[in-house]
Amino acid sequence: MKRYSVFAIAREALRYHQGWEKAWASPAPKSSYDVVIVGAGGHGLATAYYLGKNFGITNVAIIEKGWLGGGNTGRNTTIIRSNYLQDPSAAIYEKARSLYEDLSQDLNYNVMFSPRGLLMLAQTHHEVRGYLRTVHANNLQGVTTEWIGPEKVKELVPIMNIDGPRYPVLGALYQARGGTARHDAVAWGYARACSAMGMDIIQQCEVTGVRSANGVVTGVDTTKGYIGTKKLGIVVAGHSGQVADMAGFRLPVESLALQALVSEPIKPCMDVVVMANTVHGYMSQSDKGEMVIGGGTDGFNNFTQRGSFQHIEETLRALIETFPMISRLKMLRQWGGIVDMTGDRSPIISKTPLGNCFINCGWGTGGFKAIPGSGWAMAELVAKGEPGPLAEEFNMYRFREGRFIDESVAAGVAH
Amino acid sequence: MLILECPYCGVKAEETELAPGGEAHLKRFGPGSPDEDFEAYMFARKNPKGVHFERWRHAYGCGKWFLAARCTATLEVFGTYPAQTTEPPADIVAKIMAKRPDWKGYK
Amino acid sequence: MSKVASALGGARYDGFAHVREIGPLGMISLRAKPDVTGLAEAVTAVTGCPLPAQRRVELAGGNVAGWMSPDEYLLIVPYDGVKAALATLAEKLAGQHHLAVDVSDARAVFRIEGDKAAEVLMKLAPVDHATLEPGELRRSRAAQVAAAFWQQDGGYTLVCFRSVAGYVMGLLRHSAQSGAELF
Amino acid sequence: MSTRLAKGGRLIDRAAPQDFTFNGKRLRGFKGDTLAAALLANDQMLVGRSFKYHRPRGIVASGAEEPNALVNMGEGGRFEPNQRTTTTELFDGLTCTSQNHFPSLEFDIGVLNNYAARFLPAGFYYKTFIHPRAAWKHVFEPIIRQSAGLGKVPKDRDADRYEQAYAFCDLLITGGGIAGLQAALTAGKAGKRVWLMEQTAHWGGRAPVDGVEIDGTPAEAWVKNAVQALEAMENVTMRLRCMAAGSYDHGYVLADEKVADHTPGDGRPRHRLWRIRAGQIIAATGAIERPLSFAGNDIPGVMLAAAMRDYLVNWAVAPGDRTVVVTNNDDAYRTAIALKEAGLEVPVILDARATVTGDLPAKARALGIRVEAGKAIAKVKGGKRVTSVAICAQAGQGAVLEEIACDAVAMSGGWSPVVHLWSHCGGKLNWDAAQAHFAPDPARPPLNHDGSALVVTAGAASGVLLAGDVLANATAAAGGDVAPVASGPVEAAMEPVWVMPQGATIDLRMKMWLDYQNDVKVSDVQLAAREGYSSVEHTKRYTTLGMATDQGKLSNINGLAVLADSLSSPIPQVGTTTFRPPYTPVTFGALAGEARGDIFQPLRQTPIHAWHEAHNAYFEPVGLWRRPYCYPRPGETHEQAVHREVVNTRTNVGLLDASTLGKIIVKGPDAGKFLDMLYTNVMSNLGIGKCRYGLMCSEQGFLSDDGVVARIDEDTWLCHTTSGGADRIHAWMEDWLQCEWWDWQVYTANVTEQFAQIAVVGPNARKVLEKLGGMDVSKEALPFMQWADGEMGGFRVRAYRISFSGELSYEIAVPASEGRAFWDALVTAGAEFGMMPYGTEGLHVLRAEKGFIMIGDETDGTVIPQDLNLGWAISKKKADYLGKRGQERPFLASPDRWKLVGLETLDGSVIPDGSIAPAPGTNANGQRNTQGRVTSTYYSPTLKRGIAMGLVKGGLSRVGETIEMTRLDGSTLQVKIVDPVFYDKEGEKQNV
Repeated sequence: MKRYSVFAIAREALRYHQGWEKAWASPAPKSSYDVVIVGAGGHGLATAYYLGKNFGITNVAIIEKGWLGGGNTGRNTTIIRSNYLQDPSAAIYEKARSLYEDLSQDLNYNVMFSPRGLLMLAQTHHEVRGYLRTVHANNLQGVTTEWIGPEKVKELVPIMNIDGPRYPVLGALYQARGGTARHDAVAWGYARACSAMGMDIIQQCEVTGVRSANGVVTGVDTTKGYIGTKKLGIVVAGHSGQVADMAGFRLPVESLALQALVSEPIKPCMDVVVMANTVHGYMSQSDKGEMVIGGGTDGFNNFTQRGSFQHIEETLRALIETFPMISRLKMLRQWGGIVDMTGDRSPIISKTPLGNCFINCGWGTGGFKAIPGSGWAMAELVAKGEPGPLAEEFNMYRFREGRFIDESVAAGVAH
Repeated sequence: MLILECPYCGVKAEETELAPGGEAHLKRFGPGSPDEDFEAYMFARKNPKGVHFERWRHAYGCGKWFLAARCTATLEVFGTYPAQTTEPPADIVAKIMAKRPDWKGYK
Repeated sequence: MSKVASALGGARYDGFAHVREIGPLGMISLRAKPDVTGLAEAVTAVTGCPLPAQRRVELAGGNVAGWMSPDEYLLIVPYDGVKAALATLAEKLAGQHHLAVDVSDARAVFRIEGDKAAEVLMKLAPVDHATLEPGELRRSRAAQVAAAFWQQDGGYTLVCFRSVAGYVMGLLRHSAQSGAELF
Repeated sequence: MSTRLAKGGRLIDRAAPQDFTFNGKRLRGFKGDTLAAALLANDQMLVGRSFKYHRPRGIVASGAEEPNALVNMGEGGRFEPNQRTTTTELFDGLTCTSQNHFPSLEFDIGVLNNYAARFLPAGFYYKTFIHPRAAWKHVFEPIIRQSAGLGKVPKDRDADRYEQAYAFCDLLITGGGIAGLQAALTAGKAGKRVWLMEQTAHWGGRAPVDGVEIDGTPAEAWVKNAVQALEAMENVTMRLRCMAAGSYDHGYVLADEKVADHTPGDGRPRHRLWRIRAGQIIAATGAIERPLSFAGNDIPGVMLAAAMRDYLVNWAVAPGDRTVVVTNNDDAYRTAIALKEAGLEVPVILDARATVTGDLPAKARALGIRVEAGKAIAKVKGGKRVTSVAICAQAGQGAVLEEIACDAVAMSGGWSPVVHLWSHCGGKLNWDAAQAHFAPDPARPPLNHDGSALVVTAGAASGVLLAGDVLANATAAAGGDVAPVASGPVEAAMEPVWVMPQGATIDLRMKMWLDYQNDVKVSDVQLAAREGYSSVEHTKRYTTLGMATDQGKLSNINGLAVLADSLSSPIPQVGTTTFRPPYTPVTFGALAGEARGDIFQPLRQTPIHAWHEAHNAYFEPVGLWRRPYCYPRPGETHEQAVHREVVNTRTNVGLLDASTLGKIIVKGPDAGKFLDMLYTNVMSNLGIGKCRYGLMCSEQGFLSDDGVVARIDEDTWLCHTTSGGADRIHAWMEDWLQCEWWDWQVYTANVTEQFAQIAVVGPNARKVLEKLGGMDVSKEALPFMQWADGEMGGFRVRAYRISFSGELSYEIAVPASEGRAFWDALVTAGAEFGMMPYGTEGLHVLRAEKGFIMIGDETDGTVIPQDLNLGWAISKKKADYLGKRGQERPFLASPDRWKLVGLETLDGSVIPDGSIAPAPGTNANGQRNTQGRVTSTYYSPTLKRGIAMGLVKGGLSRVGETIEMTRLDGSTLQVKIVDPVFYDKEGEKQNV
């Protein structure tokens, strides 16, 4: 792999950029691998990357039904934070966030991690108490967050109306090292690094069946033929239920539509990410200048990647109330993704009833920020066959036992 | 933006007049039931990409719960029927069979 | 009666349509299945209206009997007549499973009048007025809250919950502003 | 020179001049102009700067597809960035400025990027700015952000208002060109309920500009007749300035009607967002002309051929004196002919096709225009304006044959149907190789709720471009069979040309713009393909092709053709990117509609709300209610007010507006059985006239609501819920009754708002009520945990002897209509007993002093009643209740669960909100272990020290132990575990 750098660009510029090599190879599948990962989104690619990097397992195929990074990795609002209340969540999201800090250097691909700071507004006394609880918890979890008052909120976000009247801002949970990254670049950077380790990324290849013998996985049938494998990792987000069905088990997961939108670009006006859960809206400004806005989730199963318009309206109402100056900006584009929601809205990284078959799903609305941590934990699970501490609490049997990891208990329910 | 006809009042209600309620025809398991059954009742979901039976409440309307047969991949609606049924009515099943010959059936 | 106050004290607004809050009216929520013996007789006794069929509203003078759901009716009588009406219902439906409860004070009622009154509602409720027949009671929403309305006396009567009367008045005022006619 | 011609202009009214400013320059146009037309009429060829390289940008199109000519428009509360001049109607007094430059449009230092363009290819930022780590956030990103963005940031609140409206129809036709009009005529005559909308201010679309004849009359006249005929049909509704922004599932269409954009401040809503439910949609949205990719195709003065014709015919504006026309099809000849006929010069028509035949070229030649077949533009020269073109052979690599001076270039690369509405909901496309465009595949339409085709296309949107075909297609789309006949010249086949010249060298390809706004060039797409970003979505995202404010209306097809060529794949195999709403950007204000300010959200008010406001209540939101938090007096802080209210309630008497508490009537022969399932304890055996506190759990076992239940009569109970819980619990009850136990005979009614409920609380409570007079409220007549109906001070009341404060307390319900009067009467009667109102925070302190739990504080959705020592309220006898099975799960039945205790600091200070009790050691993830947390913590003005409740591992078995709890600054404080009842442990005061 040729390294990327400003010198490489200068060198290539002199020959009209004719000398750049492919960022990743597109090979035909081999007959078998040590590990097959289904799903070349951020989580699947990160799993493969850390299998190679942390465990030296590189005889790996990552199989993707569409194009890599084309699912929720390329459809989210790119928020990165780890200010979670519950210990298992804080652990994995903070692991992810800390990996994001060095990800560009690690991958030699600029994923534009921008720790610009993230605010979760408290607009009711109930929310104040919930976020204070989170700050106390984060202090013990090694996650750096702080509680700030309304004046500081206004200082960080001058365009915000903090005076209400309906929901005056009472303060905010502030994570100074939260922020955003360029979502596509995360997938592409991991893909390039995986490919450089000799892994096969096989796009346009849909899994049509899972084969097993004696309760242990042996391979997958795909639209490009049968591929044998010693271990199988299913990392397919909204389509987890379909692949799990092929592997013979059912999940506590439902697939719902989640929507987002961007405005036309304007000059920089907001240098932090703002989440307002009372009124249901969150917003940041991309490096291009677009206001990136996330909305609510539909309440019914939907695989169309199209959502219900009332959520867009609801979000924009809330944000105009919070940021009155955006009223005359225009919605440039709206889109939807299929999010996989579990019974407690927390993810699953787990062994399954099928031997050597592992699943990573249920990230719901919060997946992007978790990608490096999720891949790290999933790689450990796949490599060792048993979960490490990051994944342990996220096993799929916790629902039966009642051991929920419920983040909605803090006021911040949105991810 | 779905339209579903409420089988109680006959209104072709739009989604904003309705409240979704998840998978239909779940069997309740109470005290003393096996862990697997309770887990299946509370958590395990079919979540099919295709024909799905689900609960809706005509919340901004007559307030009644009803059930709908809907395709989650195309959002086509095959029919709605009262909540006081334990499995999909035969006419709706027949209609689905006709439109989705490869459908594996309700179970 | 001076201690009795409607939600907005009879607020009014005149734009391209005329909006006014009326009431309080006597309102009874009657829950019973239509096949309950004596139900029709009881409803008629209280309101002078026949038992309304699905989605219908029957009017008799100022009294109203509306179909709310397969087992719920809205009866409107004079505010002072509720106690007597409840007693009549109790008597006529004695022994039958039903629930009759005074909701006069839980509601706010608006009149929307003028040639273009329908246009005000077209801005607030996802309802096709072309298919809304005279004598039909439509339960839906007005923007973000539940509402029911029907045509009456050349205009519309709209009922919502009392606590959101101010919000609904705000909606109606916004929607009825002169210059904002739809057609 | 771009000028206004002395004659012509079918859309302008020369008698109505309109003054406007651009960058402070005072300019004049006419009524009927678009802002773009008026700018061109004033020779304002340079109108903006591109996004990345800050290159000079001129107007390239005449409609919604315009990528360049965006301005900051208006001032103050009417300021709007990124306003598209080609779709902005000129009005007198309009002000606008150009965007994305510093210090000025003419001299922009950002153009340095242009000189460095070679070092800034697509995706360069992914490959650099990697080291040192901190530099991205602190150096590179700020520079990129400052240089990116387009329009200025609005500062003020929007001065305009918006509204929404619902509409329903059998057939919605979008697009008011001849296809839309003909479809509407057809469907209208058939009696269908039709809506017809057009995004511009005029009916007729392109046909009148192109000089089409329909049924022997000029298109202009045909359009006029059609509009008249449609206006006469009662079943047809027509809207101009109304853009169908998106089609959503089940026939839901959003349309943005620009009611008053052209008449700002006239008092009307600025935009109206129509939410239309259509049985079927006919997309008669026309087609958009494609640019050609030749070097320098982005220099101001290079314009789409049809757009140039529009400016000439509609607005009598000639963008240039000498215009070179370059094309791969016959349609562009119409522009050359129109220019020539207007007396302007057309030095040459460069036609990339090797042979040029057909009526239109013949006519051009007849007019004396030089036509060069098989020729192409090697390069356009000029900086802020075209000065000449270098001509080459299309077949070669770009060797210059000749240079021709000119000041404008009209280009045409063929036409692409506008398929957005077809595609939003999943309609599929076919590649039409002959016309080189994607057109709707009628066999794979988007589906309606019943599985039928939701959208049909009509006219050019279907991929038919000749007027006669357009009318026939539109007629058929609307179910008709007799179409008008249109006559026009015979047109020869177009020939796809994706790069001009065909073998252009890399230095030329680096100057061929695909996306004018985002500065994506042919070489960028080729680079993406070379690097493996071979999916069209990868290429789009890597290069930003089609992601600008025009969403690729001009660039997408050209870009993906270049991509397909680079990959040696057929175009249909490469496919298109997904079409997403809106078709053109829609103002946020319109999407939010009326929901701003006072009606942003419903505000629920109790009948006593106005009194609270008049008495300086500080409110807090509780769901959609606003409840008084406290009533500060002059000079008091909120905290002081709360303390005063608490002390006064304990020593005299307090008054609380408790109207928001949920009240649900449950009645029927099976009501007792039902409530026994709903509550953890038994309600069926509650005596008539008695009250009982009850708990409700979710089916998972977690505590979800609590409240006092009163038995009204033999088969009627009244269930009180929390303020936030009324609607939720009522729906929960109905869910179980309708969906699980539908044979049980139970009716429910939510009567929350029927009553104003007022708590009179404190040692003097009885005195106040006795002063009011009426029913007997003595201990004997109305003992604790009982209720009675009666009359009080002339009001019909129901009085409950219940207490959430530990004091002698009555909650009195009156009809809501009398609530305010009753409150006033209480205030008067209470004056001599020291009565004061208290708010929700006082309520919280009072209950915390008594160790009463609060849903939402002690519970958070993961707490079961057993955790809160509420085992006494859980029936052991019942075989089942909702939540019982859930509570049997191992984690919920574990003895290690954190349980409710009281907490107090050793020094009497208040434990911080949210504080957590760490335990020794760390877990496997390096996180500090924990053993408990505070759930409610207050300063008790009664006890004059901090009190708290919390959940701690081991619960009450650890009373007397001291543990550490966290402070926000990371330090800890010493906290003693105590009994959670801090005040009146024996409960004597409430039972007097």
